[in-house]
Amino acid sequence: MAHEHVPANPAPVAHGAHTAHGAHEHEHPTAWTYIKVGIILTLITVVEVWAYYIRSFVESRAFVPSLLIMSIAKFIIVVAFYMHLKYDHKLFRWLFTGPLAIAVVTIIALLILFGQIGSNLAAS
Amino acid sequence: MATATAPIHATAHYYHEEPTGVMSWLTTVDHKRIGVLYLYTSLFFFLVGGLEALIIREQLNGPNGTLVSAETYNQLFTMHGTTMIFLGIMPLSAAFFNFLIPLQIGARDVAFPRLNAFSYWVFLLGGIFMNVSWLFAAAPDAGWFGYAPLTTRTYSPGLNIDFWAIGLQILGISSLAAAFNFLTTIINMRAPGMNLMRMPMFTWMSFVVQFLLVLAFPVITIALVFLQFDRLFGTNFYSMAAGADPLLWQHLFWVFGHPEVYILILPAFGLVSEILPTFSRKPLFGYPVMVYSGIVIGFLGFAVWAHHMFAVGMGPIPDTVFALTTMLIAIPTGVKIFNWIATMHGGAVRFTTAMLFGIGLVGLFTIGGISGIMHSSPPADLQQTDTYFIVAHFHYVLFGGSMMGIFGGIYFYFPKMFGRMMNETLGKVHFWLMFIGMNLTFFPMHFAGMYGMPRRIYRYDAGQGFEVFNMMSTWGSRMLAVGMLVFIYNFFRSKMAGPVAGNDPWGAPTLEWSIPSPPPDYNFAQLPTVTSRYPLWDLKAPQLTREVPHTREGDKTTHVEFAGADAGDAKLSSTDRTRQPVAASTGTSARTAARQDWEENRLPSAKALGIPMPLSTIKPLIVAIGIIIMFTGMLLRSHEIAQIQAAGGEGSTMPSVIVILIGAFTLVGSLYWWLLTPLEEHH
Amino acid sequence: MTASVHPHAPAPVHVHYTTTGLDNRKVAIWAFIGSECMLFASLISTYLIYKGRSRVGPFPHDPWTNPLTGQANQGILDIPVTSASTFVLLMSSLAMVLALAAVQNKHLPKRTQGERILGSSQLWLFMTALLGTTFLGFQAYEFTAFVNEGLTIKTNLFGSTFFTLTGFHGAHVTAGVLWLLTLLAIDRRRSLGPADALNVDICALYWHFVDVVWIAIFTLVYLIK
Amino acid sequence: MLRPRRLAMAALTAMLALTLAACSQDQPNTTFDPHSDFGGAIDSLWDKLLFWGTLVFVLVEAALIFVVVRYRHREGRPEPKHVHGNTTLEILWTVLPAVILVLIAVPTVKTIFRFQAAAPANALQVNVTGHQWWWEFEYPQYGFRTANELYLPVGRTVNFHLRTQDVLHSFWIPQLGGKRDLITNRTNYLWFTPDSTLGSDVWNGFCAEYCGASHANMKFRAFTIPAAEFERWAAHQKSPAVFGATVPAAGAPGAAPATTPAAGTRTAATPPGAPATATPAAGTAQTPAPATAPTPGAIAALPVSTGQTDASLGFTIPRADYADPKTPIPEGLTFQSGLTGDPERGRQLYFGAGTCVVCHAIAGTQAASPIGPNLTHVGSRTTIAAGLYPNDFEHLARWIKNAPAMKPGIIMPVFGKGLRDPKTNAPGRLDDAQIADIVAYLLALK
Ligand code: HEA
Ligand code: HEA
Ligand code: HEC
Ligand code: CUA
Ligand SMILES: [Cu+2]
Repeated sequence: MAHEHVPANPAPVAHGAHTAHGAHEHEHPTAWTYIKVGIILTLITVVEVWAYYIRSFVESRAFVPSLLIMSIAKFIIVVAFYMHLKYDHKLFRWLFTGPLAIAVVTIIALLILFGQIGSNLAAS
Repeated sequence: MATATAPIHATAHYYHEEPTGVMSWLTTVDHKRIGVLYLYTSLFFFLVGGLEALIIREQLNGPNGTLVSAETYNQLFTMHGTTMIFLGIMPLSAAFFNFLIPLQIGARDVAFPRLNAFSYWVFLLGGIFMNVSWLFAAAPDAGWFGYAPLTTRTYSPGLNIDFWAIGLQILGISSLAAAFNFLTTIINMRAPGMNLMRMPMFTWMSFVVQFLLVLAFPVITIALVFLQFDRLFGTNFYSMAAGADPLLWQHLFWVFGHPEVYILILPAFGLVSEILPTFSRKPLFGYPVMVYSGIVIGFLGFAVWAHHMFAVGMGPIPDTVFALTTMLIAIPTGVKIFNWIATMHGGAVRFTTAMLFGIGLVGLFTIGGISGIMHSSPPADLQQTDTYFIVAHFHYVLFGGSMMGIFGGIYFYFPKMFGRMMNETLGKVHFWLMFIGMNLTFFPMHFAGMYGMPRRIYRYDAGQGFEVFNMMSTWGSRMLAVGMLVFIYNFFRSKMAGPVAGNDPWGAPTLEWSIPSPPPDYNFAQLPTVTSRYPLWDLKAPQLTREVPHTREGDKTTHVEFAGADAGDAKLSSTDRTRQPVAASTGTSARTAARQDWEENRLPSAKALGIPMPLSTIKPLIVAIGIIIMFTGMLLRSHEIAQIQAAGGEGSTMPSVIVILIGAFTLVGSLYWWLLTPLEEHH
Repeated sequence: MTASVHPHAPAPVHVHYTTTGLDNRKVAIWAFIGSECMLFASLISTYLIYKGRSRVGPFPHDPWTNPLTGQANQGILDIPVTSASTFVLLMSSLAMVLALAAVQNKHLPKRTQGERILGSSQLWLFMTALLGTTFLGFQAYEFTAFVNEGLTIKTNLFGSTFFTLTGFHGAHVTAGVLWLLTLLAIDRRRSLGPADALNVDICALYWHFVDVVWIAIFTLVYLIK
Repeated sequence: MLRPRRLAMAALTAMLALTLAACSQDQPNTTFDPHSDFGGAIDSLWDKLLFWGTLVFVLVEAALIFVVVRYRHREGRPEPKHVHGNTTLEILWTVLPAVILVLIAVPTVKTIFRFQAAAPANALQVNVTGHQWWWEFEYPQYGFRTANELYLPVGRTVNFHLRTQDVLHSFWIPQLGGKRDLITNRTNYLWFTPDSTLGSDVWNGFCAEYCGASHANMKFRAFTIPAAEFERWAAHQKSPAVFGATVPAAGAPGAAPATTPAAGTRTAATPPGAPATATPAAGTAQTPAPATAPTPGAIAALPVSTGQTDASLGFTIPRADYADPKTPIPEGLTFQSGLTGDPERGRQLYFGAGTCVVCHAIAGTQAASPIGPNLTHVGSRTTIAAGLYPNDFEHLARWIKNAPAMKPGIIMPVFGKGLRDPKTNAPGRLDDAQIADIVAYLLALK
């Protein structure tokens, strides 16, 4: 490949360019892993919907947090395995998590400002 | 030059020839030519925006001015602001991104040359789209941040807002496409050894800006989509009757809007960080700190947006939070100011025009920054907001900051772009007219504002104490106009007949100066290998850099190799070179000099060097046209809806649907055509 | 060249040197996905900001009475149907990774029937596109159902924000399906092999991201009351 | 290289001249001479900001000028040494600004919480409603509405409830404090206490949020008057000033609100009519008029003259040059001279052919439309069209004849015969004589 021609170069982003890339070939999970992940995702989804129909649970304060946690779990699993961020070059991890963090913080800030959450904070 | 050693054959196509003719411009994918296109287009729009400003100033020259009607005035300031920001400064910066980034990082082109061309064409057509509104006497008139509900159909039945919203939507596409392109370019196209901590400061600041673009533009895109849906499909996002909240638009807009202002300033900061060291003949002071402060500014930029909304009554806690985050930004920005001053300290400061503009930025931006800090105190801002004090603030940062930096950049890089020097005398005249005119225009606005003059008023009554300040501002703007005319004259005259510039007329330290001016399409005959932040200085003045290698710890050597190590020879290190460029320049002698120069160092063509170059193509332009047709269809639809409402339900929206479909098919079709044709011919 | 023939001669012309050794397109798609985060963040926050602020029904969860017919209705969201479509989209992601794996491992020998099935990139590309289309079918059904129950994009704040948010997502799915079909066509013309893995990978990244967005929407819009 | 120094000098002197010019003239709308607790707090905050800002400015610019002059290139100077940075310095100029910012932040936060706390009880409540492009003022505790002219008792906290009928506006009286936006579908609050040391004074108010075509023409007047006079004014406003009716004596049963201002006691410091302080409206210093009932059906041809207590009203209308609009009448908008008009005929036109009743309320009549400004006491206003024109025969007449020409974008139609409405293109129906009658009637509405 092209970068074989150039010396391992000191650019931070290039660190482990080879290894990470090589890793991409070797450690790559098998089809079976993917199927297992798929099953897990399905299970979580089932639990989510199930929870939705337990009235007592819906009323409880645990409802929203647990739903959020479950969807976050699914989110992470898909990103880590299906989008193989877990195995890929760390540059991509930054390119994704950075913006994601800003996006999440912005959503939360806006919801507070509009009094949708923690309405004791913002006057609206 | 390196190229002197390249295989010389008699046959013409072995020599690099500048392609000519309209077609060559319509189909170019060369980042340098696209950069030049950006430069011309955005300079023109800047003049248009300036012209609008001049009319504004004449109207406000005295009390109860009657030069223009209220409606016209509102269109003028809206278009002035929108034009200056989206069609002036942003594309001016893009001109430098295009021209410089690949040269500074030692690349042969950007990551996606055709996407680059696409960005330009979308920008051009979008700019035209928005200004066509003048011909329909329907220019946007809701202010550059178009607060809802004024922009809804209820209060703005005309096409004005559609031109604005759709126009911004189009420009957004251009900015985003360009941002992905430059982001990839900077991450992935750096020459061997050009690690992040060796990147020239302009590239660094551009890098931050690309992130800001990528993260800020989606937000305004959505805000504008809501607005268009409201106007075209009767949704309720800003429909007060349905219980909508006007603050939704304000928050979405400013979540974009504040990062946007750093999108406007950081490239200028970058340019100045190139100019000051070069003309102080001293490395940038605290390079790493300059990098980090730039990054911090970028991040903080996403946490301060509501400081534009202190008067809407968000409540004490939000006010406090946003006040504090806003104040924080003073720290990284201050660090930059101080490091610039420290860069000149102990240097040998040469007052070239570029340098004057650089120094001007440091002096003037500080004023704007300080008034910014004054806004950041919410209770105090309740007296300042929506007055001319704000207008003063943002002109000091935008004109005194961004424009000063960009003008400096133009004088600095003109030789690299066009191979000729700009006239220094005219340049200095231009600078002093700008500097004094700028202060004369905008400093009095501080007083006007604190003495109670609201902004966006097309007239003010006599006896309110506003006369003096407005009169001064108007005189200042006239001075700026003269300065601009001097600049325009100097620009074109120098381009025709300026003295020929060598590779490196200023004795600058970075890669772009190691290659001919203007560079050949392939930029570098050989990809350079970089081992230092200031490769040319290491090369040309090793005696200076011996004790202090221009590298981070850990980098062993300051020795640098790059294509044509001998590029630019003795000229480069000669100090007086910068003060009176090349030959005495009367047009003819310069032209002959040019011809000789051309004869002497003919550059080999990319073919001769076996460098694959992207094929020029018209497809990006066609895709852009497809997009414009589509959006024009939407404009038409809005018109039809207005008609139907007027006619009480009579009429059809068929024509617009057809236009939109035509546009969509053009778009998708040409996109496939584009993507399925390879970038380069196979060898 | 006299100037300096150093070890790092420019890479052979047909290969493109990149600093990180990564492909430009892959860097770009990740940057694009980052940008999309902000796009959907804006849409989602708007939905949540306007949640419970509609002046007239229908509402997502709370019961409402139709002013015209005067009949009382339940919250309009249809959880069972949406759960099904959510599951479909998840499975499409699974099919997508299998398609990618198949392309990457084209060269490996296929011994068992199972390996042959798993190894058929065409099958999995097709499955992905099919499941994606099924999801769109569900969405079309949902939308028409809502319109019949009196919820259009004009009805109230809920209608505007709901249709716009899910509509934007649907548009992304549609684009993804077109992309997949294009790859499928190429695969049929000249079988995609490890050399093309990157093209499939990029499409896959986009597809999974669209799925991930739906995971968020499903919880925030449908499940949380 | 002397040039920059010389020119910089020139620039500096120019700025100096400007500063002088700025300070020399008296500023009717200045924010630096506040007359309320709110304005005062902001002003002292501003002083701190200005101090630190100036300090930073001077230091930075001085350093900048020093280095460029001291280290400018000269022949024979050795090439500069290459230094790359200095950690100590970096830390220094990171910390110093931080310190300054803390010194700014602390008083800032204090002030934020102080003026966003709930308004004190017994505050005078005024409901402000913004319209394109005029202001509606309702005094719920007294139960009446007026337009474009706001009366406030000195020394008593006033709590504004800010709403808007249409687009966003912003309520601002520079001399009395900061502004607050009027936001659709929301209610905003703003409260302050006009200094009890004030006498009868008038202040300019502005709309500070861009709101469309006539944003520039959306002004208003705020009159601060002694508490006792305010009560009389309120009583007068409450009474229907229907043409020909009598105005009840101030303080008559029901006129004063149930909640007689406890804050009123604070005005004891300044008995009604105490000399006005520190304002150009010097003419306002005279003894208050006795609260006698005005003569029935009193009709003055013109509103009160500057600074005079109008016997027929029983309270002072402060006047000042800066508060008298000088907006020129658009050319070509002529009116037949010599007409005086008959109020009675005017009244009939108002409710009849004139169709004014469609949009303008007049308390005590069947005219109750909320579309346009309430005209109950229009005769006793000093300005019309949201502080744009003086309220006199000449301007009223032309206003009625062709209001859209006098104020761009407004919905009040053209009435002058032979003219057409720019929006609807409907022809005007009233000739100058009829208009004169209507004007006479309006001016009679005191
Ligand atoms: C180039 C664009 C640009 C830049 C860089 C800035 C920079 C800043 N801006 Fe400005 N701003 C605008 C463009 C910009 N702004 C525009 C266009 C508007 C108006 C929009 C509209 O309404 O139309 C606006 C409006 C605006 C407002 C809203 C005012 C209002 O409408 O009520 C505020 C409020 O906080 C603000 C604050 C700041 C601050 C704190 C900075 C800081 O980044 C400044 C930091 C810099 C310094 C402070 C100087 C250098 C520092 C030192 C020398 C260190 C020591 C200094 C101290 C300790 C003070 N700006
Ligand atoms: C990059 C940003 C930028 C720049 C450079 C400028 C430059 C100038 N601006 Fe500003 N301005 C804004 C951004 C900018 N502006 C914004 C964002 C607003 C807010 C808008 C809003 O409220 O919505 C604003 C608003 C604004 C106002 C307030 C309007 C109002 O609130 O009512 C004023 C008033 O004086 C003004 C004046 C000027 C002047 C005199 C210049 C001068 O510096 C201009 C100098 C340039 C020239 C003088 C050009 C010379 C032209 C020729 C020589 C003719 C050439 C002929 C052709 C070929 C076309 N601007
Ligand atoms: C279609 C509605 C409409 C009609 C009919 C109308 N007006 Fe008006 N009028 C307005 C509006 C709206 C304003 C506020 C304009 C502004 O200042 O922005 C106004 C303002 C005024 C003012 C100034 C009030 C003030 O204190 O600023 C006067 C006086 C006035 N109208 C008189 C009349 C008379 C007399 C007639 C009939 C001959 C009339 N109007 C008919 C809508 C109307
Ligand atoms: Cu109301 Cu501006
Ligand atoms: Cu800002």
